[in-house]
Amino acid sequence: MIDKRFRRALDALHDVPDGATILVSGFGEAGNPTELIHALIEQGARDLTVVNNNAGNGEIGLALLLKEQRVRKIVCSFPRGSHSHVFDELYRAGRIELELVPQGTLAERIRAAGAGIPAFYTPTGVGTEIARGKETRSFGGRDYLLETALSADFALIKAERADRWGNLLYNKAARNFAPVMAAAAKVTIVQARHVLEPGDLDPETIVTPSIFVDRIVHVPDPVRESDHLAALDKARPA
Amino acid sequence: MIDKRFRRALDALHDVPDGATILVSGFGEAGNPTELIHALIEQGARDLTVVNNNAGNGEIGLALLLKEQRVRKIVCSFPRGSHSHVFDELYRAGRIELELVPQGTLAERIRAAGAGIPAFYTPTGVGTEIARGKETRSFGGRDYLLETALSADFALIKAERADRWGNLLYNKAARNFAPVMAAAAKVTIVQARHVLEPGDLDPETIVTPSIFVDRIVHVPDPVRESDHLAALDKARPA
Amino acid sequence: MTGWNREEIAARAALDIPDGAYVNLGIGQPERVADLMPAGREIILHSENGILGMGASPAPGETDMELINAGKKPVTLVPGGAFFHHADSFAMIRGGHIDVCILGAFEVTCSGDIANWSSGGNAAPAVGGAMDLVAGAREVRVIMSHQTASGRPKLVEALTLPATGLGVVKRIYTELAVLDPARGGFRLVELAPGVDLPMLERATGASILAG
Amino acid sequence: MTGWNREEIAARAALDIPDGAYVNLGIGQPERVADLMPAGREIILHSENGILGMGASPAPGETDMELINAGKKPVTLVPGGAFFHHADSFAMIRGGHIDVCILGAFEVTCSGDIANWSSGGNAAPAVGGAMDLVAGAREVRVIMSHQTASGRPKLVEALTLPATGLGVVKRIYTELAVLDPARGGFRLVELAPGVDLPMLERATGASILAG
Repeated sequence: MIDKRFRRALDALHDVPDGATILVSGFGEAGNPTELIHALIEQGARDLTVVNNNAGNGEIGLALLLKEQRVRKIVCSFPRGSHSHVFDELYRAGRIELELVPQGTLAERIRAAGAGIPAFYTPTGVGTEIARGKETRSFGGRDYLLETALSADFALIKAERADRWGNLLYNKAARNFAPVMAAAAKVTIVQARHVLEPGDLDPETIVTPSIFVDRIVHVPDPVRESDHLAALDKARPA
Repeated sequence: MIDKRFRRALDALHDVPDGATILVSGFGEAGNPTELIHALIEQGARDLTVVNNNAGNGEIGLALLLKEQRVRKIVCSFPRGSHSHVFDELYRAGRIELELVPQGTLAERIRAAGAGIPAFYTPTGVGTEIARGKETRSFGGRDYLLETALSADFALIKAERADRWGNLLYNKAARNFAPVMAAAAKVTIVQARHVLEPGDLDPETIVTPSIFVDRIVHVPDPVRESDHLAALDKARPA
Repeated sequence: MTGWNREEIAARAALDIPDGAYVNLGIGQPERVADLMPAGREIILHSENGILGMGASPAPGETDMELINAGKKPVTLVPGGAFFHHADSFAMIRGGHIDVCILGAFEVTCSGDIANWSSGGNAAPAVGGAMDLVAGAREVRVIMSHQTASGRPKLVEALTLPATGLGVVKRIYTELAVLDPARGGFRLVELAPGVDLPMLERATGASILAG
Repeated sequence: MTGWNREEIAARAALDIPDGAYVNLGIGQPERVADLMPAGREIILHSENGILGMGASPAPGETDMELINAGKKPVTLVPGGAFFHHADSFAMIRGGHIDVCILGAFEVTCSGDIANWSSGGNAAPAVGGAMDLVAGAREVRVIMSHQTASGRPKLVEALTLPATGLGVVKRIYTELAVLDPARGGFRLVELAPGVDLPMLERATGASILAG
């Protein structure tokens, strides 16, 4: 029988080693696997490379992982935010490495890793600082950059519904990077609001088929980052 | 107002020129836009390059287009079939050009065209005749072939449900190449069993978003290829 | 009152979008365009984070933080909208399927060069989807303030900041005017109320080509 | 009766699939494996045309020609199955997500080389998904007849037909035996009932390494 469920997030993360590369789903507040990241903080792995579109908000989830100085390097497209003070301070102090990747190139590099494509050409970034050190090549009279697949040891993602096999559905714009990240990691760990049995999800509507998922943790009532940020703003000295 | 509906298939195909490259959805019998192909036969364009997984069955749809000698070249992964006699004869007589592409490379080349990726590397076909004339390059100690995007002037695809904007759902394994083909052509023409209004399809379940679709023809009761093949077998001299 | 306010600039940009267009809205000022769609047109808004058919801001108390725009602010979905993942979203952008994108900018040149991702200095750069958009959208337009807070022109002859893309911007909307990058200067399309040509010329770091 | 019949070969191959495996079935003989799954295991079958969770053949009168396998024959879907498009399907294959694939073959060598797409001559070649599968699946197994219709060995030292992939096949199931390509010959795993070693050696175009 296939049962990918783990009772506790900490158990699902037991084998994350120091130095691991971890894909983390989410865009802004939507789709962040906050409970899995908090379990990762508890678990203790350090010297991590984290891939996420942003660099954390407030002092929760990814921002908290950064604050605990567990991240050596972050790969992202948009680290700036109204509540990105943890990253901002680490970056200014030179205590975290930043690999800035255009958002579409980031998504495509992750997708390529999951699809067995080691490298591809893209028009994005030609003639800019992003092109520095990258091969430029012309196809049909236009220049493109060579970009390589971005794979990882683990992916931590958030889903709306999962079945025991690992089929996944998402909620609205919380889908974002999760489907490509699920396919690109050696071990994909999901926190899902609802966990069901195989056959409960319509096979026409499944977004992430079970083949891409390794471990499932049921988190029925995940924290709302916006509540945390509102509380943070309120507590902030005027 | 956005209304991509055409009352007749022939009208939706009015501007297909001689020499056009056309992507045609379908795998075996599932997902073939047979009524659109029959309209293309009536429309008269010739000297076509057709991209499909197969090379037609019986004397219907793509096989009939071939029989009418309207196709100069076919790009496919698997032209052989129990009912591929039209293609077989043309091929043996040297009257049709064949570009044989491994199925995953075919899907990925079409996907790349729709995604603005001019070329990518793949492990498929390394060390085989398929690699002949292609650049081989090593990444991480493994060899890969460079493959280029496969775009087209038109895509003819079959869907189960469409709305007026062009959002599409498919039926089971009839989905196959249609979503990637819809994105890879300058003009994408869909035949759909059901045509609805925007908002009738659940936004979480839409497979092909409307941005990839240009023209919609309502074909409520498409021909069943298996009926045609059964009749053909029955009529065949013993 | 001289010039357009932020809402009027966004409404002016919205007015130029044809019926049936697929339009991406970037972060910042362009986000407002979603609330100012001209009546009688079906325009389909794309948001890089996986939304087609993005609608206006939600009514107070109806916000859903899993339905947000590129600027991470709550939005709505119109009937006919769809959700998809990030690789599919940027396939739409990079693949040339977006008719118009409207971006914010730090600087734009009369050659159509744009800088909007790095302000130099030691603050972290943030490129987001901007480089993909300028490389992939069929037409790139910009909504921006005409000058910096300290009064330096942002419409210039040559970029002083790192480029996002070169020769890509086709139209610019500011509080003072609508302008098109053109050979040797910015071609004036429309002046905002109360703005005259000398005023516009003083605020601009390149020639204004009128008429 | 000597050797296994077609059904028994497929059942023997099915027996080697561990619980929880994701398995792709190729065209021809491997298709039968779907009907012969060992009881008590959850094995998830992948079909290249966009199916995960492919089930057995449908009951007569319940065929749906929009639910077919790689060989274009009607199948079913098990609870927990999913449909997806071709690029996603081959992302599963090429991306190394398939644990086992079972292919048919014209020839296999004791080095694990396989030929199954072109029989030479003037018949059209047909590669399908075979080259993607041998490049991407974690383990490649083959179900094939031991000899051609005219009695020529198909398990050989070197390919005479164009290669599909080199050094990829790990196990072969024929009507005579289960064999693993090994340095210098085929290692015998199991003999079919009524088959002895000399018989197997006569039918094979390379050494048999027994024990």
